[in-house]
Amino acid sequence: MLKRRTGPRAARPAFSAGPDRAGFDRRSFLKRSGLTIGGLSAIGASGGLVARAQEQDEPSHANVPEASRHKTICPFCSVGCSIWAEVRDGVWVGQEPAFESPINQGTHCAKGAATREVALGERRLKYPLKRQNGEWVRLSWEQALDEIGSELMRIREEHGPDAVEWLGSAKFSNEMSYLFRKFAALWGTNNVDHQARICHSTTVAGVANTFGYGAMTNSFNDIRKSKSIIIIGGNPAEAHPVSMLHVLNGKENGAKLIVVDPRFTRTAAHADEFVRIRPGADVGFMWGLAKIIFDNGWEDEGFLRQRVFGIEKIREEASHWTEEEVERVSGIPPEQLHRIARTLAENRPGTLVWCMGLTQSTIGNNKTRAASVLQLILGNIGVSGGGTNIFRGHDNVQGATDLGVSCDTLPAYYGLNEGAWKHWGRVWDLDYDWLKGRFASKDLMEAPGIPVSRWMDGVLEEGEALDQPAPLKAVVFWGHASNSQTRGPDRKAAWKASDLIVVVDPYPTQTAVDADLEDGMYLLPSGTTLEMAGSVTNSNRSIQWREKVINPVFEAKADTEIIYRFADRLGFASEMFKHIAVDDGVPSPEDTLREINRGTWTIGYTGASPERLKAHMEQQDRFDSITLQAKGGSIDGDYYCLPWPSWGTPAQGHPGTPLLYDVSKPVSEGGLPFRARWGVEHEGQNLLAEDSWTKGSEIEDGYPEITVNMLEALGWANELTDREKLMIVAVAADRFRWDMFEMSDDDVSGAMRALEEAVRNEQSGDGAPAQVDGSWQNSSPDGGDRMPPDEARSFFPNYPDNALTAIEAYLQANIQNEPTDGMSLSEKIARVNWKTDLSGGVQRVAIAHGLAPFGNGKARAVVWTFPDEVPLHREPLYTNRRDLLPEYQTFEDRRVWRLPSLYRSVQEVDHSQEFPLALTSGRLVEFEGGGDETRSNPWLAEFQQQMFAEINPKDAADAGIEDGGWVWVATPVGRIKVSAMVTNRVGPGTVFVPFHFAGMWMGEVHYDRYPEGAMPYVHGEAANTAQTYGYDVVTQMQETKATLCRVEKA
Amino acid sequence: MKAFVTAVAVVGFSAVLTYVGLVTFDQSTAQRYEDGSVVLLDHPTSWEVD
Amino acid sequence: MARAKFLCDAERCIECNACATACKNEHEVPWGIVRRRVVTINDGEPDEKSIATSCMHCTDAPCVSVCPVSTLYQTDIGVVLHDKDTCIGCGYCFYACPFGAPQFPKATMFGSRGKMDKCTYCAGGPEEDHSEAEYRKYGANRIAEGKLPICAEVCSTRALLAGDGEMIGEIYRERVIHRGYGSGAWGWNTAYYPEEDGA
Amino acid sequence: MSDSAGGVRGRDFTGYRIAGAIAALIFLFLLAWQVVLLFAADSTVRPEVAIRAAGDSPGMHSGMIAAETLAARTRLLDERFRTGPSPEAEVPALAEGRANLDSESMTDGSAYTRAWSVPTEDEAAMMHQPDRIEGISSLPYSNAALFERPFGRDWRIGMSDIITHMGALAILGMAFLLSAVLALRGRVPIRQGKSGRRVHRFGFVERGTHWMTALSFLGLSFTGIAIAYGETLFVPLGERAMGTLGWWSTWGHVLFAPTFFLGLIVMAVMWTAKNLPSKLDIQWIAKGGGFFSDSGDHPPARKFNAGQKMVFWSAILGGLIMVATGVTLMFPYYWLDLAGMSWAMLIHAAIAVLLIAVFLAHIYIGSVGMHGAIDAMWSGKVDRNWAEEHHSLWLREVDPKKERTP
Repeated sequence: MLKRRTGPRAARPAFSAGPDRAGFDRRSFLKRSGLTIGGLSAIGASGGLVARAQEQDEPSHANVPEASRHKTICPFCSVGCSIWAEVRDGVWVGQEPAFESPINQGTHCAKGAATREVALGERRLKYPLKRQNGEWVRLSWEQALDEIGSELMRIREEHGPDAVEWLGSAKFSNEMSYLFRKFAALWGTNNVDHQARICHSTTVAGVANTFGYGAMTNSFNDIRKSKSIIIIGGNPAEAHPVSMLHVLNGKENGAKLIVVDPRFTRTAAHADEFVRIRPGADVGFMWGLAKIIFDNGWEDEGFLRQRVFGIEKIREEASHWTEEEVERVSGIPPEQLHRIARTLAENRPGTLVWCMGLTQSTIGNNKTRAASVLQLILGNIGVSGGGTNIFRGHDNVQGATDLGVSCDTLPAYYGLNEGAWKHWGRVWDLDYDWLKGRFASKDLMEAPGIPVSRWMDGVLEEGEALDQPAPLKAVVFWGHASNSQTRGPDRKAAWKASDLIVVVDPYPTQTAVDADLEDGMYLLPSGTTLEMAGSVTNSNRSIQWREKVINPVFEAKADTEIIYRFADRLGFASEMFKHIAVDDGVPSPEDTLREINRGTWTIGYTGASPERLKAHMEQQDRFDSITLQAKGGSIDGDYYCLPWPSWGTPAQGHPGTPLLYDVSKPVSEGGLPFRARWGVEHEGQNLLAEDSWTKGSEIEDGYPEITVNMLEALGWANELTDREKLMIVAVAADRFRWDMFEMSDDDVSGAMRALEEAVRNEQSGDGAPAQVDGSWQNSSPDGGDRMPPDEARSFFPNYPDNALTAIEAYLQANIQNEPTDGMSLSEKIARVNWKTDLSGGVQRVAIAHGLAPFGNGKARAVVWTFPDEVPLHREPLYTNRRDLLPEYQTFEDRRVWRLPSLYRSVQEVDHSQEFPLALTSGRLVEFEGGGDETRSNPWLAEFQQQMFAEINPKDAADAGIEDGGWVWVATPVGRIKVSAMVTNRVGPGTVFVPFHFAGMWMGEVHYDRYPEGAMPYVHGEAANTAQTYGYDVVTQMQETKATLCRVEKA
Repeated sequence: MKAFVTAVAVVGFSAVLTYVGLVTFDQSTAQRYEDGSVVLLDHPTSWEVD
Repeated sequence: MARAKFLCDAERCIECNACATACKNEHEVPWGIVRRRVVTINDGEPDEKSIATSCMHCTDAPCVSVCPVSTLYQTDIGVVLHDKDTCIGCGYCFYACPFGAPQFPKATMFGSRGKMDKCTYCAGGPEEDHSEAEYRKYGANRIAEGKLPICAEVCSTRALLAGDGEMIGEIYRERVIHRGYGSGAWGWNTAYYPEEDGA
Repeated sequence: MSDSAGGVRGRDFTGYRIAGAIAALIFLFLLAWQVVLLFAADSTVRPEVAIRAAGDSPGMHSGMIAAETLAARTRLLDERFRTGPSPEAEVPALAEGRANLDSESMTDGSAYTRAWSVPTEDEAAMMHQPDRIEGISSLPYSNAALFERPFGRDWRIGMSDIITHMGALAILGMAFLLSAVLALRGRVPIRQGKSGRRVHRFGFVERGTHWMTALSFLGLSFTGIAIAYGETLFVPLGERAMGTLGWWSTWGHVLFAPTFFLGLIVMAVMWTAKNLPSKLDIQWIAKGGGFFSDSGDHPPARKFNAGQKMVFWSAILGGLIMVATGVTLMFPYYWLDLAGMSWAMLIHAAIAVLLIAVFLAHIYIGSVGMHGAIDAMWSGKVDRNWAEEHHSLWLREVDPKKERTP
């Protein structure tokens, strides 16, 4: 037999002639070595690489040029996997697993594993383009910014700032998110929003109104400690594959895994129990479980008594949901329902995971609240292994939500009212009146804008129907694929009616091909997330620092640079970047994060300084993979990347909060009670915790959120440092000066004297601090409480003295009440609280005494400010179960924010004869969101080459459809032509479509409209072209999981 | 003799023709599965060494 | 004696295709060639299982045995490699492979299949380690750096294991004992223990 | 060759019979070698290359085997997963992926294969019975949904252990037999010597078709043998030669196919009627075609005797099977799946070696083996005496007047 050539031998010439040379594709190797990417500058360098390889006479391993290594964060989903990127000569040449990351431990899904392609970017948008007479024309950046800027200014002049919709992105870093919201504010509109609106806005609203914060309570890793795991309307195996590392480990540790879905998903294949539910029937299912739990006395009574408000109303609602009724509404057999209830009751702590199967619904907020309440009933909140683990969507959708890329709140959920604007005005070092002057009116400044799900209505509605001076004239899609929004034909009409469409994205997106405008559309190439540094918040609230891997390729520019240039062109860059260094057009991410640290007291981004985050990333290997706590090093005791809230200033060193609402730990070590968010009393019932407090709390019972008055009453006010006092007084007196952040200790006393002087001279300050809160979480004016302080002692009979002192002090200077004119300075100081104190002193002192800055309240099982106080089941607008309508019909038509929102009038029309099948949608593991980025990645695109619809064999047989054949999926809105996948994954009567495709429009080929060289590899119909009307009554989340359709052979 | 020479010519000609045909109608694996909704890489595979 | 193997824990595999795309990334595998892929059996049924598959680097490898021109060869850790300079595209390995691993860049004509390509266990080929020629023909050589195949290193749920057969077998067995279920080592009998056929 | 060179057997004793004897000895040796290989050689695949740690690997002392490095990395997959990164689970230096491993040649790898093929008890418990397993895959490629087909191993036995060896035996055996016959018995003579008068036997089209098919067949055979036995044949020429020649062989194998197929069709049309079996064939076969008889008592035959008919039908039937299977293999998956193609390949290879053996005999008898035979296809005219001896009935048909020649 042949003896193989063995020992190492001299390298062959790099580009030798000969038979093996012939088919060598230069490009792919050069691509790797950088010639085609880095442009001319790289040629010398990588030419050197080739030369080195040739010069090697002696075989040696040294001919591998040293690559620099950068740790970055995967740009796709919210699990937040770390990636090692190896960069040689400015080109990303290798991707290595980061075993030391406590979250992914080196693992990836298809997308993460194919991340490097982003940097090669063959199908990237390569330079600015505009649509001119129906053709794409190349522009320079200067020209593009100039033309867009002029057009925006014209629209502003003619129609006001609210005629522009700024759609941001969950792909933004925290810094970019923050800058984007600030940019919209300085432009003068609240018409700013991002994908969270259409992925988890109902979660944020529902959960925040139940527990206090709208975020995943525990961590991915913590699921390993669960005894039961129930996933409702989620498919982590495809949407968050790396989370399955932890979920499956939990299962292997003995947890029972239950998957509730209309579709037998890849996740369901691993479940102990798969529950096939009728799309949209989740609330009934959960109340059915609750009823069985109550009937058998399996609820956690102690927990409900101590820490939950309003459970009686839930009991009452649940009592209607007999097993028969649950089966009638959801199709789940009684035995199975009973088995699940028993499993959940007997296997505690259990975690509940949900995703868009729950959220994307007209009653999304009801569903998320019902799920939260179910966990409360079981006592699963605030314990390791329990929690409501809501897997967010994009890599930084949590951070972008937290930092307010949202039409109804400012960064950190401060809301939109005057107090909130003043707070951020102080942080931004901008005068409130100047800010106000940017807006069309104070009313519009404080009114939520048009959400992303409704932008087309913002363009198309007019006059009476619209609560702003003019309809939208310009829409900016910044990292936002329009095929993620429903109602294709309406979107198309809206594009036509717009004066200006701007797409800022690394890829052209569906907007470029389906908007078919002759003029007035611009495509600007932005860098990907891997081409800029910054922090990103993953789903379990860990704020990871993402290093820049490479410079933006081609003519792309980093998002932060583009926004700086826009601000510059529109004339407010100096205001916007007052305290942020800008280096050659790129704002410093560290400076931006420091500014964020200075204002985000509500949710505790304040402790997450760039320095701390970078230290965490460098010492990833010190974090325990289950508790996420560091052992040793400079970060000893910290939790991985400071899961928010990380209270106080960075100097305070709060370790972050790995589990929300966990009272077994002191607040200083990451413990928390429920947030006392809604005052102390509602309808005569106590809203504060009873007989429950975090470990080490000096008040051994419930207490309201912390104010200066409380610290004063408890005798702790003198623990505030001079600087803290100065800043508190300055905030109270509306005399805050930005330099107080950086003032030396010596200057503090002088400044304090000057401040006192100034206040004395002008006794009546005009503004008022205080009353700030996010609108999703907003307690309406009739909420909160107006209890006179002297009634506190009788209302809270069993509370210890210091608790009563605190409650009385809180009620005295009640921040829930509107401030009045002529309030004295000391009253104003008394009302400064943990959210408005820019020094962090209030938080620091409270935590020093074991108190949570946001108080110690009860979770709310009912939300009296929402349309449905108790979460109710209501049928989707398009339902084929007309028999359920009398009992479970939807809301009356109403106005939500600036637009009419239809419910009853849509549901009244019966489509069930014409469209008998239920249509639901979801994700594929290879693609993300609108899919432009991933469909342009050949490594991913190859694995899903066709848009398809999953159809049950029975329905397929009825319609004469064969596996693999073309079918029309028609809805009342439109129809899409897709390939049929006949499978038992979906039950009879249900059709499933993935939503990542674009490039076809109702059977028409549109992909030839992509700009040259920027066409994704794979095309198909966008599912949302045919998705129907329907918006959540609280957050305007679109309905995509339960509508009607018909399938027919194409 | 003439028959043999003719046969040589025919075989040779056919071989050349076949070669040209194969090269002309050559398809990569990827193209084989093209179905319209898939747009293939616009460069050849890096490993075609024939 | 160390014997490199692949083992896919079908109770863990979620068909996320990380293995497949990581392979594409690491070796810049062109469209149409899939060195590793995931097969889902009993799709949509309660006993659905996904299994990642590629060249298993068989013991007494049939492909090596049938190769008429000695293109294929095996190393002392069991990895089956190939030499594209000698491959004639005859397809014998393709018919002999029990796992459908060998691929050809062209699929239409017998005479122009191109050079066979398959999983190298990230061990490159007969060219000099880390040379450009090696990368161009076979992709990266991780084994030479003491690393394991990228597919196993990035597997999202650690379903796919690579390394010494005894070690990964032990890891798998410990898992099965811990969790109490497991569907065994898929493909091992065919790949690694041909003598056991029918036994 | 003078007329007198014909005539009774034995006149050209020395030249042809010595050459035949030498050839017979060579083929006997090759045959023996092949038989020895068949029985002695263990076809088990053995490792040929060892992966060793290079001396300059950080954290490794020279000579440490590569396995330890890989084991350290494997542990990373496991322990990192179970305990997670923490100071208690320090990453071992070996697992950092900065080692340098080299390959070197190995002389005897049989011990490895033996050790590998015995499962431990634990491993045996983990294993499934081999079974064909196919599922679904999102990839549109043929075969992408296949997980396991144990048939591959059977195919390997069929191909490399049976057909390759048996084919070599058949071809070498036939070659040995023919050269032995030549050595022992010399060429088949024209007993009566050449008459000098010739009879028209094959027309231009017939001869052209014959040679076209023959040349194509030779081309296909040589390239086919090169493909199937390339390793043995080309290794002496060097590894690079093996790649290049093998590569051209695969191409050539396709290039000769169209004319082969065309020839088969034309021959079938021209000659099938004359090749239908008849009673005379039984007689002819019974007398062994007169081949082994010195008496000159040739059995009578029409245009084609039974031997030629057998060659004809081998060519037509075997050839058509070759074409059918060959075309199947040229168009993978167009009408057969992997299993079908595997069978096609086996059949293609098996029939190929048989045909080569059969046509060795045909070539022998048509050239060296028999005086005057080559003329039929070369010029188309055969000597009357040759025709009288081998195709007496045919001669009467085409030339009834001159029935007897003095």
